[in-house]
Amino acid sequence: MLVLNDDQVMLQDAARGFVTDKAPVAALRRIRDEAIAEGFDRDLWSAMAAMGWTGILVPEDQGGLGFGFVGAGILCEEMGRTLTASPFLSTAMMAATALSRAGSPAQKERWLPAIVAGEAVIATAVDEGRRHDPAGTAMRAERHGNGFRLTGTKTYVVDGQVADAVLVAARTAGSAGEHGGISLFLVDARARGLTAERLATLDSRGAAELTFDGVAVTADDVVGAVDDGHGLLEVVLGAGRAGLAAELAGNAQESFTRTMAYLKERKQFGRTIGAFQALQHRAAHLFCEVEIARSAVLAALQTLDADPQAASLAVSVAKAKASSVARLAAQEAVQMHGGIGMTDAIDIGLFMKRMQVASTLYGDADFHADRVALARGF
Amino acid sequence: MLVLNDDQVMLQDAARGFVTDKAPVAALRRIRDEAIAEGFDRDLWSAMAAMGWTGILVPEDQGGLGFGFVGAGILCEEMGRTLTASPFLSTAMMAATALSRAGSPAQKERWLPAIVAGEAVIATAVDEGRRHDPAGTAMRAERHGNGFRLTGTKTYVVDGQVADAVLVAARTAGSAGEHGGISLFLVDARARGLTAERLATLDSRGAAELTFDGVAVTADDVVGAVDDGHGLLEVVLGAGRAGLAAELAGNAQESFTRTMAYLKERKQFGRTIGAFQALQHRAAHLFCEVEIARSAVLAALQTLDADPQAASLAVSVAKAKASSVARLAAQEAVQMHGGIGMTDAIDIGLFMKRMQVASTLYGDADFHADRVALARGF
Amino acid sequence: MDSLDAFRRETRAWLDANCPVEMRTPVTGDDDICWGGRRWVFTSEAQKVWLERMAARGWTVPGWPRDYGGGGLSHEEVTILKEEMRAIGARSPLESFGIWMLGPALLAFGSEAQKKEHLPRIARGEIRWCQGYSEPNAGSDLASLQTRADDAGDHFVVSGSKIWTSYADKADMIFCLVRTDFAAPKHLGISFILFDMTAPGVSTKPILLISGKSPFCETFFDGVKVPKANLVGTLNRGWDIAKYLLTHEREMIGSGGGGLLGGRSPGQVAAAEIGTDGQGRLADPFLRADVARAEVDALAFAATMTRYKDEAAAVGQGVGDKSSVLKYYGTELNKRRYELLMRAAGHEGLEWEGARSDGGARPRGWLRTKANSIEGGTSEVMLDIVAKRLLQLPSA
Amino acid sequence: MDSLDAFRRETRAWLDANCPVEMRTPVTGDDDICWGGRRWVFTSEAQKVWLERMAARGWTVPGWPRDYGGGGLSHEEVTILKEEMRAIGARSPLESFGIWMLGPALLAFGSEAQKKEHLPRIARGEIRWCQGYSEPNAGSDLASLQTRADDAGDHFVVSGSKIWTSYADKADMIFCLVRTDFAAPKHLGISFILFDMTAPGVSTKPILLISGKSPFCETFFDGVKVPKANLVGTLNRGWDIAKYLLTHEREMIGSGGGGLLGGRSPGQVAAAEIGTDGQGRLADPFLRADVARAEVDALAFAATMTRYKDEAAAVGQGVGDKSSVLKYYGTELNKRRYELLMRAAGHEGLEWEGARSDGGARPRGWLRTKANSIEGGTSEVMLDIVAKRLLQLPSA
Repeated sequence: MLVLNDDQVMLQDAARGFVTDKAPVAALRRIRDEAIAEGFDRDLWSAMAAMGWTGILVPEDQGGLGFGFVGAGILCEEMGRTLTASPFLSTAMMAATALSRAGSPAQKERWLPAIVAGEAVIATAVDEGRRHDPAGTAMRAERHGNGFRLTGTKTYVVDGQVADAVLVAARTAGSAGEHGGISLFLVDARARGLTAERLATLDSRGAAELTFDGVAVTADDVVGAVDDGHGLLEVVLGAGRAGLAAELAGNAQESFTRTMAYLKERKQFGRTIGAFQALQHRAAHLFCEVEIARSAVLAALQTLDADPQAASLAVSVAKAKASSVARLAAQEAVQMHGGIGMTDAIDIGLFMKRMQVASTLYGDADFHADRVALARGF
Repeated sequence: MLVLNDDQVMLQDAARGFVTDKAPVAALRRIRDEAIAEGFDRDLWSAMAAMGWTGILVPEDQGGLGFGFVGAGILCEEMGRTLTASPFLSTAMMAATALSRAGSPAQKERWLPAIVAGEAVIATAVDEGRRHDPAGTAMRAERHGNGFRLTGTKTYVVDGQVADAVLVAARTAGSAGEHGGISLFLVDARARGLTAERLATLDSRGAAELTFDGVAVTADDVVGAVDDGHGLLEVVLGAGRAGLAAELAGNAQESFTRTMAYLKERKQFGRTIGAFQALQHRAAHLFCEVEIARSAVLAALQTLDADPQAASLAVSVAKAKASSVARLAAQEAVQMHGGIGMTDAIDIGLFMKRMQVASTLYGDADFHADRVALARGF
Repeated sequence: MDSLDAFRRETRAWLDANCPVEMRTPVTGDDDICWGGRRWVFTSEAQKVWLERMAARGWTVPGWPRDYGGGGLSHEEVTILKEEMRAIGARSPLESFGIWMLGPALLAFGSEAQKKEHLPRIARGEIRWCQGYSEPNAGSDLASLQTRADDAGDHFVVSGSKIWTSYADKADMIFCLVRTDFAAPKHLGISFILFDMTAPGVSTKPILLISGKSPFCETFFDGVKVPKANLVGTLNRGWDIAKYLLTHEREMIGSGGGGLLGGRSPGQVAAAEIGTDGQGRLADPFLRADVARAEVDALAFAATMTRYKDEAAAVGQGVGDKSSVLKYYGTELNKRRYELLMRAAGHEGLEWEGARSDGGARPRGWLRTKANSIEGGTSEVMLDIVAKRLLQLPSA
Repeated sequence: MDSLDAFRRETRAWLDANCPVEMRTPVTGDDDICWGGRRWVFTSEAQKVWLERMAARGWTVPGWPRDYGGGGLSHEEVTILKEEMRAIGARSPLESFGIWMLGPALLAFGSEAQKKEHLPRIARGEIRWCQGYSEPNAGSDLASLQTRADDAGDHFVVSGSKIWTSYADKADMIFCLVRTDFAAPKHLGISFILFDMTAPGVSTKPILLISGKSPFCETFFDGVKVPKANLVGTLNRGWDIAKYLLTHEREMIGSGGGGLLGGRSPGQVAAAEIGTDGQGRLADPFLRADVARAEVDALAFAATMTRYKDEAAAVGQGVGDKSSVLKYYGTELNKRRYELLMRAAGHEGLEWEGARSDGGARPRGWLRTKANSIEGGTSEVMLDIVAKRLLQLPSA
């Protein structure tokens, strides 16, 4: 059934209440205006942990809620509505997925309780250039004694400026472009030779460029199997992509809702502008697109819950569609607001800025449309 | 100056009067309903010859008008407005360009007066598959004594079902995909081994698939230089593409004009439907697109007159843009006409059918956008 | 769940035993569809047998009550039946406007006598119905219709004309919107009546479409006598039935667009026709960009149809005004699909007749889709409904 | 033609001798533009020298009459001057709303005294003007403006506020639309006046845009005294001047969009940044399909600007209502251009500050373009004008 069940509806209601109350858009403005380098509010993150959100993907026997991807996506969607800044995606979705599914007992013990408690932030470092390209991983992990030395640079690492540990993809074999030969390592952020340069970003949340200069790791730091990390990486990225798709659906819905409110309020030429049929038809078309994006997102989350390794197509459909629709929603929101829409006085511009970041991360609409085509035989 | 000069305006006025009077859309319906296999009316073609149209690109010293490509394009545009069926494009534009520029004295003497007199139809045979691809010419012209033997099949040859002679591209060297090694031959349509299968087409004008089974030609039948025909072929195709672009601009303008008339006449919900703002904005957008296509077409025609070998970019811009805009105009025409628009009772469907043929021939919008990108460095 | 599993097993066994092998091959054209009716000529013995066997179980209309010729199956059982039929490639035994449109209307608004009279004959394929809605001067503005039914004691006298009547020339009976009160506001003087197409005064004329097909007719009524017993629902309140059916029709057309997309997508067709490169990518990069995006939209739209139906089923209602979303998006997607197929076809898409182009199937299909966003309510009307009813935007 | 050839030779020689080498490098940002005005601080000696030399010949406004500080050049001569400046990469010596907007308005509607007073000072860059048009409650519906100018004998008293006043905080004077008759229909009670931004009662407040820039201000008038001599044209007929200037502005903005596209196109930028394959094709097929189509549209649009200007010149008129076509299409193209540039940039387009992203130039430029289809008349207003005036479609 492609609908939320009762538990999921309750979670959604609770989440909407929480973000409306604790993390309205004004909270993001504060992070921006006060130039908070971490890119989020630690107290808010603790409050999320208290709600159990940090453990939503951590199995119950490991101290989490085990609520699954539909639940996690519901939270992302609600956070998308208020532009809530937090390490939820990096830590509670991607790192929790990696560790709970492929972490060693020691890794689980060390990190999962800390994630659930809201005490650890773990970033995932994949890309090395301007485009998302996991198979293009070129960073070397050279064998050195019983361990490896990591050397290379990772661009646009979400929460990399504040992470306690970094899940990093590096090449133990093969060369850029090949799926085989990639391994994942969990590296302490304080490791010698690892430096983070904070990037000031469009969405005020920041990110980091991480430079690994011969960072020493041991075999115990490998997550999953050596040389065979691509499949796990895809599952972790699947979690990230689905989370971003859900966030983008929330972003699109909220900028659409605000635009509809404006259309019903603003008067020009002696009429409420929402009565102009040209705007009505554009609004109606956009509504249809938003509806369709929402369906794709829910289908992807359900498919991830059923089998993350078989969810690649559904996740790419969702990320491609949500990215395109959120873009259209932001464009129409600015244009239909007119003059005020191009100013910082209202929040529409903030939705557009975050849309750009979320639609670009872990593959833009083109990247995922290409994957959809390949999966469908062309 | 990107405007018509006085002579060109006079030609346009005369052409509009001629096609309105002698070749309204009803004339095409007659060709269709009476299943006239030639695809055009011989009397109309004679009348065009009497007007001098057949010789519009033939130099004055060879009995033509020497009016140039802008003039020829004006005629195509006006014929596009009434869906006039004639061999103008194949014969008066493409073959006349080939022969007047690269024909031997004997070829000129044999064919140019016949073209001007409206007594010869000459088709150009290029493509061999479902896509336009001149460089992909694979048909072999094997040397045989002092001449060649042509073997292969040419698809969708415009006026091939009625031609007196065929200008055919074949390979005397190299292989499919290479620009070098293509030669052009002028072959008598009655040559032994040449058979034409008539294709019933969407636009009721027909075309032919030509099969060459060891057709013998001599060195005297070569047009231009052996092995080096690609440049000439591009000029001939440039004439055809610009003619089609001009026709498509006429097609788009006419279906737009008819749609605007319908919007001002048809009433629904107690109002003239042209008063609905959603339709107004779509009509206004379409008007802008039509205006822009017209500019591109005129620029291409002027560039061809200045230097046909340097006109490739301008011609591709015009063909790409006119193809896309005529498609949008046809789609909007059917939709805005509503129920009646989907019937054969009015002419809008005929404009759509011819649009599909003209936009596909000698490269669709994709083909030409690719060329534009390459010419602009990407 | 046990009883559903049992139902599935029984259904599978019955279908296996009773569906003729000829009825397990794909439908390739209109000729393979069984429409039924007094004048129906079965195209094969298998088509006849298959209809009779399915009708005997009520499975031509599996969700209708058994009393009216239906199968009396639950929503879940109907789904299972469809799944099992799809699993063996079984064709639908019967299609008709009676099944799609009139049946649901009679179930909701008809008298007991009307249900008993008409529904079983629809279920058995004995009577073929057509739908008299649009008029030449009432296209999108359906409620302004002018066909009149004047009170003549025990019967009405119907005069006027309808347009876009699907298969009127092949139908036995018509369900028809007529004006019974010219003084009332336009929505309040309309009635919903049934009558025989063989009645004196009825004539039809096919409409030639740009695709070369004639699925629609103009239909003329010149003093046609209709017994008053053939009025469905309340006099002058036929608009309620019309609205109910319009919503139902939109949902169906929207889903139909998806159904058409249920076969091969434009990208898959193009890959088969043009080929792929060494990595499996369609060997035409510009076309590939567009078919890939169309595939994303088609898959997301398919998820939306599922979601809407699941949401409606969860609360036991129809899709309602959201049918406009499906109608709009589904038909626009289908037009886009054929535009892409035409691009893939190139020169081959320009042939209009002849065996190798299958009678010009590609361009005729392309032109036929242009009507999708007009018939059953234009895209513009759908967007108006979304704007006004779902988004509550103000009237001009 | 001989005299034009001579003019070209002389112009080339003069430019070569007089344009400082520093003024022959490309403008890379706002800081490189000379806006003039009482408070202007030249960014270099070369900028000052170049303005003085050009102003001395009247070539800051080459087409204006010599009597008012212009160059008195013909249309053809102005074109030659621009071509020769472009040939050596010479920067414009002066940009201003005085040159673009007020000058043409005064030439068409001003008194001789007003022309003598204001035009030479615009030409020499001595006075910087701003434009007081839009108001908070009169955006697209400009004619409903409420800023009042009350008659107080020899002067008006102006009260109200304006919004979207470009560079109001840097301007010396303002040309302003005010309501002088509240009883008349809204288009017939508007007047066009000039006043000093240093007058008591004038204040400004910059508006922060989503791009992080503040090119616009809110501007407040609290009992500002304006001498009646500063009324341009006829009292209560200011809307004629406004319409004239709006058309002029649209043509300019539309062409400006093209001008911005005159540099490297998105496809060329992407090829430089991402690279091409062995055959010269951009190494990202999906992006390439879209930048290729944008290139087609940009080149066809450039041809349209040329055609419209040539057509207008041929009959000695302005582009008129067709300026709406240019404004609409040009600004939509420019938005599309930046969307493509953002796609090409990927992660690098997400950086908002710092040296390596040139202070976030790409995303800030992208966000700035979102205002293009709003400022100077929204795309919706442009489409309304095309529909009503060029297509003669009926009013609702």
